[in-house]
Amino acid sequence: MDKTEKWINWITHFTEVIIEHKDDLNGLDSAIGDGDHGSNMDRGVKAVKEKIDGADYDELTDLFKDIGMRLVSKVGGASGPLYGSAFISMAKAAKESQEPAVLLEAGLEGVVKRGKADPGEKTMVDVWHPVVNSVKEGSLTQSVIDDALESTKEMKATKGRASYLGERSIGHIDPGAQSSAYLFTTLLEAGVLDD
Amino acid sequence: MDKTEKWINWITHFTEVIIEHKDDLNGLDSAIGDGDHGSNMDRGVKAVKEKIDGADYDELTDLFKDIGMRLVSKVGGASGPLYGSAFISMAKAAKESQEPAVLLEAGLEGVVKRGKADPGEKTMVDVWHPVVNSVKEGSLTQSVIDDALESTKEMKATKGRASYLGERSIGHIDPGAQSSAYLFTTLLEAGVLDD
Amino acid sequence: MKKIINQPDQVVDDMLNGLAYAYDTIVSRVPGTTVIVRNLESDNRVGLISGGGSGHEPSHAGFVGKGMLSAAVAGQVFTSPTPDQILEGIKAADEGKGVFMIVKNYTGDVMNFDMAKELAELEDIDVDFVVVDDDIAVEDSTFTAGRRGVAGTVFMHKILGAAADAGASLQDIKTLAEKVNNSVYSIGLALSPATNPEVGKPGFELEENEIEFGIGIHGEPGYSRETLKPSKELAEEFVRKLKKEIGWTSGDRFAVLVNGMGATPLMEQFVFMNDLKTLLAGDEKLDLVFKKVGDYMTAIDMAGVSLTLLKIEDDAWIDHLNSPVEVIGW
Amino acid sequence: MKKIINQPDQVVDDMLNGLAYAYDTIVSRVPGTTVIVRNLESDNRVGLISGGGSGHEPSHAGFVGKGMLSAAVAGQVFTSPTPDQILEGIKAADEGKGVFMIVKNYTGDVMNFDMAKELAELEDIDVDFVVVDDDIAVEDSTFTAGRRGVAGTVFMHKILGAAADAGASLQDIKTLAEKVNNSVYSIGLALSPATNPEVGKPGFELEENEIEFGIGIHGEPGYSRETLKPSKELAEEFVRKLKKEIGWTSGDRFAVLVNGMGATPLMEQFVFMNDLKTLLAGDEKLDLVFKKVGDYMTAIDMAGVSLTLLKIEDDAWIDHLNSPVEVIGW
Ligand SMILES: Nc1ncnc2c1ncn2[C@@H]1O[C@H](COP(=O)(O)OP(=O)(O)O)[C@@H](O)[C@H]1O
Ligand SMILES: Nc1ncnc2c1ncn2[C@@H]1O[C@H](COP(=O)(O)OP(=O)(O)O)[C@@H](O)[C@H]1O
Ligand SMILES: [Mg+2]
Ligand SMILES: [Mg+2]
Ligand SMILES: [Mg+2]
Ligand SMILES: [Mg+2]
Repeated sequence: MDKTEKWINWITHFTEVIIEHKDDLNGLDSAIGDGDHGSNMDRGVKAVKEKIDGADYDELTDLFKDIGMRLVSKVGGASGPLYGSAFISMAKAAKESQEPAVLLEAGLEGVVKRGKADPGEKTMVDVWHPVVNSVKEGSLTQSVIDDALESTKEMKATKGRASYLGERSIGHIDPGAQSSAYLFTTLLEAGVLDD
Repeated sequence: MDKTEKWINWITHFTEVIIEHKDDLNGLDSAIGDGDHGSNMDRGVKAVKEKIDGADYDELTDLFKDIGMRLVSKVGGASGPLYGSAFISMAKAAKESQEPAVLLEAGLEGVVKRGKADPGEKTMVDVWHPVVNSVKEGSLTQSVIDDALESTKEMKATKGRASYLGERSIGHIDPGAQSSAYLFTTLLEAGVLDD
Repeated sequence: MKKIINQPDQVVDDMLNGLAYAYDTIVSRVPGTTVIVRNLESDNRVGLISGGGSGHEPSHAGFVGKGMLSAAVAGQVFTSPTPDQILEGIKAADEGKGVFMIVKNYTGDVMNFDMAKELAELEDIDVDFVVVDDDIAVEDSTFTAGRRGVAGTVFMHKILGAAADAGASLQDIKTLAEKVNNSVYSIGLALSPATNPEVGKPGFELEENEIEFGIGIHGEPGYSRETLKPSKELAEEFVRKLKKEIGWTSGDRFAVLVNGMGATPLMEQFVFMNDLKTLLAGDEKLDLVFKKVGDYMTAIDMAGVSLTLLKIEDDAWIDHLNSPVEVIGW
Repeated sequence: MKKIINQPDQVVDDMLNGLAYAYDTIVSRVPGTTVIVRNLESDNRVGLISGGGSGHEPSHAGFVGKGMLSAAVAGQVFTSPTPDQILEGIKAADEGKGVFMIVKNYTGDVMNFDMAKELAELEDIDVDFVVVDDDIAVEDSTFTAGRRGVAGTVFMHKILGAAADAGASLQDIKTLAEKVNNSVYSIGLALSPATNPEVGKPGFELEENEIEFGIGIHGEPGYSRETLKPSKELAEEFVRKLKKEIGWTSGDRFAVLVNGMGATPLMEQFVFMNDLKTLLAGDEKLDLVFKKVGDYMTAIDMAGVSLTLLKIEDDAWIDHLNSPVEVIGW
């Protein structure tokens, strides 16, 4: 199994998990947003799946670019440009390196450049940030992901739609953090980090 | 007690009865019309009362003209022009005669000229018509009025707003017939027909 | 009742003041009356007035201005204005060439406007009128007060307005009005009832999934209650009824108005128009030479739509529909 | 959910087709996109586009046409359009002098329009933009995503549209846009929630007698829930909030927009305007040089109103507001 295949497996698996949890994500977003994060992501990953299913990818950069462009043009809302930017940024980085830590760090940079959220603002960054750090240290485990996700619950949102709720956003898990947790759980499961 | 006074007493009494039964008339109109006949008549008789209270009327024609104009300009809807025309027509007739039968027949003519309803179409004409006939014969009693009113219940409306209900208008007393019944009951009570 | 109002019995007064203030560049309220008149110098045109009960906004004051009505007379909510008020409207509209009245076919309206005509004639103003009766949901006038005047009235305002401001005589306008009235057909449906603020509760009831076909603009009963259907099927019902009534053949020219009843958003009205496109322009191959979508003849906060078709009998009508106006609501 | 629609996920597509068909004399739909573009020959003007989630009709496509927007881009209901669609809008609007984008301040909109700008620049189209954030109900951006863009956007469309069609440069428009954005303030309230057809149930709940002040045009939470009050008191609350924010003095000039949220009839909007007249023109002695009442920036079928005040900083703005347009919804 070569390197590209593992990454493809990851995305395919991520797609399945998102579709399966569409309603859960909508539910999380209903509590503190506008209830569409599941629908948005579902629309996006289905478009990704359609594009990459059966396609041959010799270069990681082409794979990530296709994923990013599909997400950008299908998801809409806030999460579309964010996930899209992550993968487009990874596509750029993949021209230079195949290292998961380097690629994922580029992805995080893409998210932060686009959304300008700092850790602690109750967004997907609160999962991406600790996860990428752990990958860099070679110490990513499921519990790192779970803890990061759980930490968003007690945060007060100051970015995105949930910020209009102020204090009332506290007590709910952030939907984008949840979809990102799925992203990294499937990353672990697909063995992308193993070698 | 001269002739004018009796007529004034009649209208004053009619005013009170209408105000008292405003909601009842609205209720009847809700069943087969638009629920405003009580409000319309209430608005009208209050304006009449304001005009004639304390005023001196030597001539019946002036009294009827004031009543008619007030009703026309305050009641609105279908019943305003109808009651208004009745009294304006009576005002014209009063230039020639003081006979109740002559005056009331002129009133009926005013209603019919304006509304073009025949007896049996479930309108106020179904009270006016038999009542005026009885007055002409010198035989008006409360039961003539009651029977005329009651007869509208089983009619199917073919004039006015109730006509849109078709068969469904059957089984309800016509609101304009009810207000006209009050008009003639108070006429009897005021002793206008006595001499 | 959940409404942005003050005293329910002040609603018409407040509304007219708000309207006249908001659009003081176009119209004014005649003091002490319920008449809204346009801010145009008298210029020997035939005056054109309309009016009726309130609750149909932007009708009728929303169509007062250059190219449309000279004045509009407002009654209480869903109640015809009285002859004295209509007379004020006639006087406000009079430029010496007579005044033409656009009346919707309701017993109250017809009688009150008729009395106003008599009063105006006492003051030597020539008055004529048309009684618009475009609502095909109603049986003929042997059994009813006749077909009701509904959204087709808006086309009447526009066509007569253009003609009057272009200098047509009272007699010309009367002839034109009768022709237009004989060529205009409407049908409506409701998803939910209107609440008259003076009454305080809805005028009728519909179940959560129920609609009513043929409803009038005061909530008068229609011809059938059914469960809610997709827009396409609602459009099919309208087209079926109208086709039966009009008996068109392909290539016939029509102006079309999709009219919102007050609480139905434009989103739904445009979806409905899209289905009508398939049926009327597609299947029936009609030539829709003029089209309009929006709230023009409403029933306060009723949810629903109506469809009006005007068969074009004269090319001038198309020009009249397209000519520019300065009014609030066209 | 009681709506005149077909498949809920087809609602935007159906609506755009219906709109483009109904008003084919003014606009067209760019095939294969969600872009509505005006039917005007290219003439070396700066292109002006707006857009955002659907559900705000007549915004944004209703403001496309001569004197206002060159094109509008529609997203799914209450969801920002994607960069590829916005890019199509930019291309449709481009006449060689650059394209200016009017974006409402929502995280999704800002990011998607920003990406579209990057894509357009790859194709050598100059793009600039303004992010409208007029909703004073929201705390400042240290704690939130910033003030939301609401009905004030409609004034932005009108003023920039007049400037662009009069030949202003991209840089001029940018400068003008920033000035207008710094001078425009809005606040809204809801009587009842909107139902997104793709969701199928109301976005929030209000008790029978409850209203919410400060609500956003997607039903975002406001700052306080209270029992329904008379129109006059609702107007007082708006004026109090706006006065605190703007700090006007008597004689200051403003343009005012009373905006219906979708299901609130014009009757109530005019009543509300009448109360504002007393407060703003009467008590506060402001000079309201331009006024408008109606549905301009709606939230599908939400009942409620918003009030927008634009402080006039330049006489040209008044001319821009008054200049004639050929669009569906102004
Ligand atoms: N500025 C931001 N930076 C990072 N993530 C953000 C930002 N704003 C929003 N998000 C993420 O986007 C998620 C919401 O996405 P989604 O519901 O699809 O979009 P929308 O809010 O436009 O409806 C939030 O849960 C949050 O994780
Ligand atoms: N053409 C007509 N001739 C005689 N009476 C009529 C006619 N049309 C309606 N009416 C009477 O008017 C009454 C309704 O009056 P009202 O409710 O005040 O007016 P509207 O129907 O305009 O709301 C009916 O009950 C009927 O008696
Ligand atoms: Mg969301
Ligand atoms: Mg009635
Ligand atoms: Mg009535
Ligand atoms: Mg969203």
